[in-house]
Amino acid sequence: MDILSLFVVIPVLTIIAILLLKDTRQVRMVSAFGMGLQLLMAASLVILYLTARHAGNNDEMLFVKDYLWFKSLNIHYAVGVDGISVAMITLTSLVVFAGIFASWEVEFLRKEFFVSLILLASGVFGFFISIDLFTMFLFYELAVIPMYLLIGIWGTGPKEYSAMKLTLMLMGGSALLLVGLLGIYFNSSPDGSRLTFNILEISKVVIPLPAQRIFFPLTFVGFGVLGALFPFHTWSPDGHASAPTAVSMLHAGVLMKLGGYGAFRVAIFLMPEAAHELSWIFIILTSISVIYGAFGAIAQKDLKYINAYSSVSHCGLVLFAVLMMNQTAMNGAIIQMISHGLMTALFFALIGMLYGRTHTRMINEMGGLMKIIPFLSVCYVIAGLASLGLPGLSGFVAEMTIFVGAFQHPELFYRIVTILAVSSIVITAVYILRVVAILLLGPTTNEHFEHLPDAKWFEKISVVTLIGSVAAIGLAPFWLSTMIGISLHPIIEKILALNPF
Amino acid sequence: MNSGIPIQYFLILATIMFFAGVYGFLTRRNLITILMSVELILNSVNINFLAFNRYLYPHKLEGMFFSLFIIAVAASEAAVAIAIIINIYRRFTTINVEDVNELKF
Amino acid sequence: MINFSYTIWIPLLPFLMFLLLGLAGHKLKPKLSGLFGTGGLGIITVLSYITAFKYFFTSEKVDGAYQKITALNFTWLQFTDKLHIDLGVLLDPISVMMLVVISTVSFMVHIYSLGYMKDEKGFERFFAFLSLFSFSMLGLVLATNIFQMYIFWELVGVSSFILIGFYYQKPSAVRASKKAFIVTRFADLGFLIGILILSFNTKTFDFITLTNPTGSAITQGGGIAFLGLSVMTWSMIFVFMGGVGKSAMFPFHIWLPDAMEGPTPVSALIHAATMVVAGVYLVARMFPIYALSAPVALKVVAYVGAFSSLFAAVIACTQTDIKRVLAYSTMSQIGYMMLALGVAGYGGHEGLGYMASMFHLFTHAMFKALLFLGAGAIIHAVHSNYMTEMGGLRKYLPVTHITFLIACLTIAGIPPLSGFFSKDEILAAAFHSNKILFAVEYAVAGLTAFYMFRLYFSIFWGKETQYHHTPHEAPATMTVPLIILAIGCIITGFIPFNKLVTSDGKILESEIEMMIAIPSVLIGLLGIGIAYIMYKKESAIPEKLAVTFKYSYKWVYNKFYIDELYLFVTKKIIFRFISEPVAWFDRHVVDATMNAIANVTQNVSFRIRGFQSGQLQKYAFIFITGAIMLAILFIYLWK
Amino acid sequence: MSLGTFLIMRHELLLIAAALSVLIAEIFWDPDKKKGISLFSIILFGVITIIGFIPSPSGSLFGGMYISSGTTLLMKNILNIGVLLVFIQSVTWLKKEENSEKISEYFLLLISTLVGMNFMISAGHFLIFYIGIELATIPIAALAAYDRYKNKSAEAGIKLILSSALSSGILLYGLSMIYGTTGTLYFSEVAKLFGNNNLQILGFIFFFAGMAFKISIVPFHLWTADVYEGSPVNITSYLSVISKGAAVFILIIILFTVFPVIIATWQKTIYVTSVLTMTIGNLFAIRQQNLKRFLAFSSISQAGYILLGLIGGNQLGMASVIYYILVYIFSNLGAFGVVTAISNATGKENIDDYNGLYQTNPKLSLIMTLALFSLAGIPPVAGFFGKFFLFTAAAQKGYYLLVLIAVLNTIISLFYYLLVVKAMFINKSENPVEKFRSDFPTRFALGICIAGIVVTGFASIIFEAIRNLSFGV
Repeated sequence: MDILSLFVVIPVLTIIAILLLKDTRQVRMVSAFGMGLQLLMAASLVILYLTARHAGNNDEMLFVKDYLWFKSLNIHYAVGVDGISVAMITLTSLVVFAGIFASWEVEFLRKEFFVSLILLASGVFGFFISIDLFTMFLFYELAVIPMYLLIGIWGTGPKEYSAMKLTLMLMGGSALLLVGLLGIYFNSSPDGSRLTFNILEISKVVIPLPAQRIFFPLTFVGFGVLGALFPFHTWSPDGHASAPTAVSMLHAGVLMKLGGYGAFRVAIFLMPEAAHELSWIFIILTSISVIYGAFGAIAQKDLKYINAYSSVSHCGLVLFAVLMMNQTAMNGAIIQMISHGLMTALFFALIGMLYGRTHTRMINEMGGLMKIIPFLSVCYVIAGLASLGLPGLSGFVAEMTIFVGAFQHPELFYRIVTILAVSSIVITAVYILRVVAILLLGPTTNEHFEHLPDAKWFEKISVVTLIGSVAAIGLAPFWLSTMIGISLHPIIEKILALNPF
Repeated sequence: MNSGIPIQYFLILATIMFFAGVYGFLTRRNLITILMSVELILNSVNINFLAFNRYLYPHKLEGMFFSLFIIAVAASEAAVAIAIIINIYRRFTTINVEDVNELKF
Repeated sequence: MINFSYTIWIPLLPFLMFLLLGLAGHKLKPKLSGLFGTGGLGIITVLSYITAFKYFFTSEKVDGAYQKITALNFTWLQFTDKLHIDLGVLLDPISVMMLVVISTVSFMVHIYSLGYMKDEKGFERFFAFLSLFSFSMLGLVLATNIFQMYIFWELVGVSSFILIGFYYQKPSAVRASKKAFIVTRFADLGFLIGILILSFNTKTFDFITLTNPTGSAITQGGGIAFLGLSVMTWSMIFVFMGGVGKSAMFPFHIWLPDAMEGPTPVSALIHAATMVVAGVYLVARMFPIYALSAPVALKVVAYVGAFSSLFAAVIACTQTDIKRVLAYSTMSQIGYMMLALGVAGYGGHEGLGYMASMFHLFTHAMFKALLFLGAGAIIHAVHSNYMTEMGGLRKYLPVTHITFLIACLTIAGIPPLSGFFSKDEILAAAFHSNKILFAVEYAVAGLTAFYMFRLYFSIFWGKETQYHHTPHEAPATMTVPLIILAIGCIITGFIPFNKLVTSDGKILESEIEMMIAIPSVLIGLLGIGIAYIMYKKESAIPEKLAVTFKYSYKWVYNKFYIDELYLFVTKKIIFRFISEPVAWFDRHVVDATMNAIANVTQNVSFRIRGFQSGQLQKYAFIFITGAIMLAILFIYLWK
Repeated sequence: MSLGTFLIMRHELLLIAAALSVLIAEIFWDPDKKKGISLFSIILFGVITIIGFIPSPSGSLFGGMYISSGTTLLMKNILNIGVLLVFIQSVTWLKKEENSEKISEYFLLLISTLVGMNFMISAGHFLIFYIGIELATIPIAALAAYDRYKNKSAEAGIKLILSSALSSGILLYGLSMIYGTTGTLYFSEVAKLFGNNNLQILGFIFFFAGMAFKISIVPFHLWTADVYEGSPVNITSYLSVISKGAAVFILIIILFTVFPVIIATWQKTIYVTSVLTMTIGNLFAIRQQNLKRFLAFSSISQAGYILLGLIGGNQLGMASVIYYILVYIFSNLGAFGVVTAISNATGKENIDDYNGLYQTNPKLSLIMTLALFSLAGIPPVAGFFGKFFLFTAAAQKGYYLLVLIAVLNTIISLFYYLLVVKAMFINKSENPVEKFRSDFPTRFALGICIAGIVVTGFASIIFEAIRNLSFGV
């Protein structure tokens, strides 16, 4: 049993343990324990990874394990990680850990809730560790499906509608993706040798350009749907609005990152020529979603909608940066994924906690909460500052890396678009401050809120975990960015080698 | 050994029978009649087989045997069909095909 | 080479203080945490003075020029092999000078606040934020590269946001803080874009490399022209936009008056002495580039500065809220500094304006802090911001009265007070380069004297007002800083700036030019005289004037309706005509299409149900036709 | 030729023996313990199923009219497993009073249809094929009308028998064309002599129509829904799984071995019909309320996906089709098993009746969910792998557009499968299906189905074994 597979095994074991439990009161303890273990695993993985790198191990992927699965199709269960996936795994375990505590008070069908939550998590982990397109796709769909039940059963508002919409749209994405993957597979060896699903092997060959022209858009859009690429983002506001807290956290925090990660790891990495050729189309789309999402957020009244639109904007930035296809921008994209993951998870956690107290998410029905629940309010302010890119918090690092990187693009068009994207930071500031001002500051409007309790211990755990990581990245970004940078290097090498620009 | 009638005549007859059968199947309202038109179709097939066998491939008897089997099977088919039709009559007190449409959409 | 590495503690100490007070503050006794903050600042003040002394008097010069010393530097975030954000400490004349200014004023304000904020709730929070601000400001001035500057620039912005909104339950305060943050944020967008363009051209963030007059950045940094101006010019204009925002120059000045909603010590520290001059500091920091490879941008600086100073001075004459008057005077004084930079050139006697601007920055910090703290003391005493509700306070608040008077004289430029010297240098510089600007500044000098003494007289003299409880002098914690700063106002004028802080670090020979100095003093006195006539005693003149120039007065009183304009743009244009339509579009077009697909499918499935009619013969018919269709298709059409 | 060579047709012989022994048992069984017969026949059939896996000589009999190879054995075994499951599931239903008289008929007829299917699969000559196909159809019609006192059942019977008669008439007409143009009915020789002239293509199309009727491919599918709804649940599951599976098997064999010459034509045919099939099937399934009807349409769309495996004419395609049928047997029988259990216990067959099922019967609803996910092709259950391989097979020959259409269709199907899941988990209901504990056979059968659904996917060895036995054009 290799270390990476443990990331899938531990959740599965946790699920089994939960199912075997008789009384539902222990369920959350067990899940907390399991996911805590997972968090430790992630930490140790980071350490192992860095030590291995320091030991001078310069392979593209580390801890590679490869089991032949379907011989005739050359499908493997192949796992391996580089700095990027290590970072994503850490992110995931953090968010899941926080999510468990954020949903501490789920009463209805508690067992099932945690089972589906952890099932989702295991799908995500599997996605990040696998380097075989088949297994990747398998885990991808595995992660998407529990979402339906999680939103449909434990959600609020028009939950059936949102859940169905979300599931179908994401599945639509994966439909395009499937065709794209098959296309890659059957072009994976132009010299007629053995076809393969293994990313590393495919990356060594050059997929014929005509094929790339067809399959790059399919793959990119397929992942893009999950990455909230305009105009395929509309599942996100409804989905987030209806989803229960932990699910929003996981979904915005981690699941949407699958899109960015895949778009980068599969679409661009394997088909760089087409990516370079067609990037302008998607650059336009992504920069639309950056600006558009931000403006959309200004006009919203529901906290979750605001956050959903801001997620659209931030994730748009991820895809935007990925398409710039240079070291710095991509580095920024990855950092942005992580920072946005933590940030938005934090946001949704706090929104959930506020909702749990005030039973409304409409900003104009709340006010002056700072005086009543200082802890949560201060955390909300911090989250907001992180999201509008305050130095010392993760958002700043990510965005600056993206902007500087994107602005290094040799073509004027890309630089101008970058300036457009940069302007989003002001719009972000506007809607964040709007919320903070209306929600937390000012006199207390509603006398019913006078005696709301502040955060409980489990809520504090959940929130502090996230804030801690956000601040850690913000204060000391160098280790993260170097860890990613090293792993990015071969990828960039390949891309640049193929399109010298 | 050619009996003067050219093969085309048989084939034309068979075709006519076939389409007559189809027509009957589509237009007749009585289940029994529909069954009969199925028989018509099958018999047209028999004629085809026999004619082909007799004129084109006289040295083998596949066609002949095939048509024998068709006749046999058609008989059993008819038996089951009629049994069911009787049951239909018990249930619906009619054997008009149009009235037998509880299952739809 | 002296070891300056200890300077890292200058910014670091307040940060630790902030963490301490921010995380554990509510556990400590308020008093204690106040003392903590103040003590920390005290140490920093000492350190800064030591640094200043060592730098100016013991660090060796290279052919008579002060060197830029990078005390320490480490890579914080690597972008590309050339571009990386470093955090470090850069010592050169202006940064060291700023150290002195910031630590002094900040220290004073801390002491002052101990008294002023005594029975406010959130006392420790206040000191935590003050420490945060000090940290950011010190980090800003010590920045070794433009990106570090940007980082602390943002931090300064946010701490000012927090401090303006300190009374977070007061809607006006909240609004003001929001406004301040968003306006400056918008300006910073320009700054960031400027940085991007600059770094794209020069492939470096580092100040020393950038501002090296013989370095590549300046010599062949011009880059290709874009819309008639060189890329370098564009970038510098964008960078200046950031400065305009922070320093509340026209047209981004609107946040400053509202910022007075914050506690008065905050106004003194942030919105008078230190943060608002960050823009000036920025331009001074990049000065070689402005002067040598983006002269057009420098002109922009000059004109913006001149216009703002006039504009603000005019408005200041009509305001009645004393803090707002001071705010506008701040704006106009900073306009002076900008102008001075704008008319300066690099090196030699050209650099007079540069020196003058820095000099004025220094003196201004002192007297403006003094003014604000004095105003604080007054407000503390009468619990009102409006001079219409004051008068004859001189007998109640003797100390405040004297110090305030000194400050007013200083700003009016009356010798031998420090304001006279710095302002005189500025006028001289303007005179030598651009007569129009010189004339403008001349007028402004008069106006300044006028509105300051309008303030002074109507507070301390004027009508005898009845106070429902008699005002009393502030406690020592508040008066002592006043006195210290007053002394500062008197002596700082004699600091030989021309030897210490110059554009190229070399000594600049300059002496007071009588034929500029004397008229400026005269016009100052003139302004004072008018104010004396109008406000010394209760008189009807002001009302008369207000009535005669009704419209223009109204126009000026409402600050030329700039705020309303902004409000219109943001509320109406952005909100009503962009974001709401976007939201609508998202719901009713993009999302609707997605739903439409689903509905169409449903609809079709309902319409085709007829095929499943339950009629055996219909089925058979479809069967036969299907077969025949296929046959036709594959025999004739698509073989 | 010694008697030993008859072992080649071991499956058929055993089945015939079984049928006869059931008949004899019926005669000599104690009339008041008729229920025992079902146990007897299930055990008997179980034994046969197990024997089926014993490797047996492959070869041909009757001068090539009967051919047996590894592939055919595999197919027969798969069918055996399916039939066994159906038998076990039907025990509860057969216990009912009104059926007690007809238990042995039920087994007798089903076994004889299975014999017919086996003969079809092993046919080397169109005569055997024809006899097999009729033997496999006519008894089903009798069984569809099994519930003598239900109008729907009778209607299902008549619809099935008449339309199948018509279809076999068309099929035979096609055959006669083929015979007329080639002069032989041996698969091997037809394959040699087959040209590309219009008469032959006409013959082929008619033949294909006849087969399409059995697999219920659009536009030859209209009987399906009505018959499925009308006939008893177990017969429906038998129809939807076994008959369909057998028909697919024989179609793929004939296409690959008899008509390789006109591959271009039948690829186009399949292209058109598969697109039609999955789309129409899905569109109809969306609106269904009655679960049997619902599953009928879903099985139509499934047939559409299956065609994707055939279209390539490649070995991978054949393998994926057989594999998918295996998975499909487990998944569909799982779903039908739940439907059977619930309709036996409560007589409820509508989706609305399932509201809040999870509250009362969590196990059943979980099984249903897994089965539906498997049908929809959601990992980690086997259906995902099955679909993936089908699509891979089609993509291998470059039918990317077709694959895209197919996957988009799977989204529609996911939608209506989720409707059922929604009913069970999310919807609230005043009077949900009350809690009940189904008897051993049902639970046993469902257990096997779930095991199949879960294991078949992960255990790559199954797919590899199938692939080694399959072949391409």
